[in-house]
Amino acid sequence: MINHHHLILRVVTKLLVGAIILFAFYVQFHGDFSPGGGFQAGVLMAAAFIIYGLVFGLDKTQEVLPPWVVHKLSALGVLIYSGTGVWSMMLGYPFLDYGAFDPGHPSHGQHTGILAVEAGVGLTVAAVMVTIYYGFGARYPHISDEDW
Amino acid sequence: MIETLVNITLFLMLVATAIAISQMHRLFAVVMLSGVFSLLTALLFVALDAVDVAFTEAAVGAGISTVLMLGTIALTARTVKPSTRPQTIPLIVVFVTGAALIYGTMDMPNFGDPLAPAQVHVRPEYIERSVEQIDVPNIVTAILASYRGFDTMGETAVVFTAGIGVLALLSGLGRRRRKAPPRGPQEPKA
Amino acid sequence: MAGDVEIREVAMTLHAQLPALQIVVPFMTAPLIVFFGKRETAWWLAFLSCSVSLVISYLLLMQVIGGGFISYQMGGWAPPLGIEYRIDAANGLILFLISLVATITMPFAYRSIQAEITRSHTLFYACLMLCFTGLMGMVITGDAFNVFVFLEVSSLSTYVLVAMGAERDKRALTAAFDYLILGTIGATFFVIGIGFLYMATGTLNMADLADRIQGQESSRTVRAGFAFIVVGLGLKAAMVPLHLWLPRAYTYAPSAVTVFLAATATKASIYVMLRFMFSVYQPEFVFHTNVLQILFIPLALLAMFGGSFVAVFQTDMKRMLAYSSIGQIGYMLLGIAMLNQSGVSATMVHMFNHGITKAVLFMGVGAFVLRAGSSFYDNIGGLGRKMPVTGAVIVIGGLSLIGIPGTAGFVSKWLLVQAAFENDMWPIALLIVLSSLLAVIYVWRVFEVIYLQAPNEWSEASDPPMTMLVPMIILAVACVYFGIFTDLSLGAAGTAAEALLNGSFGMAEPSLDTSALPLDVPHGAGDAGADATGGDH
Amino acid sequence: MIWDVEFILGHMNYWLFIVLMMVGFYIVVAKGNLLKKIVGLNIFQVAVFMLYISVGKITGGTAPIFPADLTGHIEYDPSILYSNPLPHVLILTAIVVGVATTSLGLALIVRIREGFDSIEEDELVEIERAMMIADNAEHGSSMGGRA
Repeated sequence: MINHHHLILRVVTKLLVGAIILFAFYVQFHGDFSPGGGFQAGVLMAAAFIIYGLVFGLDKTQEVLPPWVVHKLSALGVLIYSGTGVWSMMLGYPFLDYGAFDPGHPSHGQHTGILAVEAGVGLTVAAVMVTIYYGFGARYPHISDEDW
Repeated sequence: MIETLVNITLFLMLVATAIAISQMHRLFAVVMLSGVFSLLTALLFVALDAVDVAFTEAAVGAGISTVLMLGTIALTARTVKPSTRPQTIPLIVVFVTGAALIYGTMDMPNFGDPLAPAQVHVRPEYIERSVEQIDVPNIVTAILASYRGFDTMGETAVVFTAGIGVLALLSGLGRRRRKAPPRGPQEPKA
Repeated sequence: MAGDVEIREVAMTLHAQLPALQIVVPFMTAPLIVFFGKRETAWWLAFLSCSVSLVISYLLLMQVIGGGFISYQMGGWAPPLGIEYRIDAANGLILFLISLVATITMPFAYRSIQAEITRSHTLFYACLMLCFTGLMGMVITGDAFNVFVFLEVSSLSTYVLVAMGAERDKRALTAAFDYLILGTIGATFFVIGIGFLYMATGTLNMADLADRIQGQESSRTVRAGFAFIVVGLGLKAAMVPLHLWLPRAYTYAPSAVTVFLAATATKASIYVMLRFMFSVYQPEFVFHTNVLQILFIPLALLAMFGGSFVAVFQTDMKRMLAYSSIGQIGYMLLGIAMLNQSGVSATMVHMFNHGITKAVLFMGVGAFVLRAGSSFYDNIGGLGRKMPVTGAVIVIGGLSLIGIPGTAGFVSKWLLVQAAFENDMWPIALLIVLSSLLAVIYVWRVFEVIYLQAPNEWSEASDPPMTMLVPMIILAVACVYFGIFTDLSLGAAGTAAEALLNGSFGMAEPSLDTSALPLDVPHGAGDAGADATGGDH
Repeated sequence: MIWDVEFILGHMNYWLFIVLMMVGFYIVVAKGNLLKKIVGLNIFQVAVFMLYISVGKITGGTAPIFPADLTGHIEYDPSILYSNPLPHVLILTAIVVGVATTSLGLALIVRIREGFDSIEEDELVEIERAMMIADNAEHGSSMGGRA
């Protein structure tokens, strides 16, 4: 029934989803300069998929982004974050010392490190939020739409 | 002065929302009000210079949490049943806790005091050093990702744990399979 | 020659990285398990990383057992700015206990979980690893807020692990939910306490806090902060009026989870509480606050007698052991309330010994559940005869729980009695002995059930498979070993108590103990202010 | 401690947040509906966050972001007063922990509803008491004890 109604909603959603994802990327990579960062970007990214799911249904969303991919991505994010630390350890520096990535110019190394860990945070948060939404969405709703 | 006024106005709205939440019987209204509560909180955070926190609170409290709570209502119940629980013990606990908190505030520095211990000890070092050490305009990002990057790693782990938890409780780890049949619930026939 | 030097340098670096590796290894295991998503791989990864953690924690304990501490600066930032890991004999011992129990629980969990949970085994191991990481993280860190973060990692995964028992009994869900509410309230109280301390001092590093709290003992903010931290951690540690979540969570969680939690979770919280009491707040503060003694001793006694008394009347062995745990936590609090070195060291020893003892007993219960389907007394009647090794292991654990000489439990109770005499509190020493009599009653009931009752005729129970049997035997041997050879536990606990009671080593004079520092912190870590340090690699 | 206007104005904020905290705490401990408990927990935590953030505020201060010129170059300007960024960082972490707890709690509520057909604590306690009595009847009789 969802697919036959709400024409305006569907058109607007299609337009919005792209914009939200774009904004999420902006927040992700502009976090150094303005409010925002991996966590906020992740939430926004997840919001894009959740809106898509709310309007077009869970199955359509899972075709775009299958659950097993999301699960692996959420693990990958944590691995990226801690992997950054391990990498710095392998270069002989303390854990998460980004100075290791550019010993001649520590602040450049810091930029690299921050970019990497923020990417990890963003990936994990987005994937986990989508996972949680899938988890709730896949359950059989107890109340039908009309009840609201 | 105008700031104080803004703070107090926002605060009164927050308290009104919170009390309304405690009294409502329709869960839909409760969830919506909790979204409103988060938005008001975000405004208050902006007034207190915490723009990053405000952004996060708005995205999380008013966004994700509200969606999840709505989903939960759809799967559970829409109204609260009136309770006959005795309220004396909870009230005593709350009053004792509140009294301890008020006691603790008595020796606190004034709000906004630039000479408070929290402003003179570690804060100046973060602000002065981060320019040359990290060279990132947003000091919050610098601390979050570098100085206290390990905390943030723990935070990522917390989020990951929540994801695993919801998976374990509600769906299970997805493999590359299944053309999603409508998964029936183990619904008890009510 | 050159190659020789190089190898030594690499080894040195790895050696210096041990404190970080202690957490990073288990930390990365959880996402790896989810990433690979295979049940067998998951178990192997989990077991491997627990073993590595055990080795690392042993190496660390050996470094600090003689005194002194190791400091590791996360991200290379010097402490008040960055997060510091600080390992001394006290948390070295707890780290060793947690990783020991985790490593031994893993083989046990393999079959036990197969029998009790049908699906999501991969997620189970990921959760267990996260819980393990969280507990280790909150014990090892020297930063007050970092404690909160790792406390939450362990708490959230614990809620999930408890809820996984819902396949056997749906009450696991409500138990997990109640624990979630109470645990979050506790964590929030802890955060309030940290916030108060931050207001009064402007720092989050524990050693720095200790330095800065000195001189403001009368500040009401600092005092209220103390109260909130103790109550918040007390909720997590199941101190008596705040213990309500524990019996149900332990009863309905899967057996392997109960083994792990009972042996480690409350101990980690009690250790953090000890650390805040004696290292962050100086002992003088605590000693002046006699309130602590007036409040803690009755609560501890209430726990000892109340917990044991309720345990006597249980019909479910798992639930009985859960109540007995509440009683045993009372002994640990009593040691703290003695406010002297022998009391604190008795607490440390009891944490270690009781951890091992309870792990043995809960493993025995797990074996019964595997064979009999439940742990109700009427279902496990006579099983001790049908499962001789399990029965013997439970007997050893039970004797250690009572505190019979020759077992680990005796050592810690003996120390506790000594501490009470040192304070001239002989009535309390008497009460400790009296409460042990209650333990005799509930342990005897178990012996009676598993040996003297006639086994069910239909029952074809036999000892569980080797993967479960070997961990039980190892721990049972440890129960006896630590009852006779007390060098490791007593030595570490003595140094630990000394370290705790001397307060922290402080921020101001870290060089004081440099000679005791067994390793150099790698370059780049020494001075957060020096931009150029990175270049000299 | 001086009970003057300055003290009261300077501490007003803290007291206001404490009131809010206690409203949230009251909802957690006194209300029987599980979802309401979670909402109350959120209010309690958010009020604690406000307390932290207000610690970081400096009168006349501004958000802790350095102004950057077009090339992205930044310079430390001592004349600008920045509020304390550390509480912001801590609370960012705490908010994330909060939402993780919330989602886990909600997932548990969904499962509890499926298992017990209720999300009211009173009813759940009743059901569990009945289960406990059944357990005792089944297993306790032989031992003469109670669970």
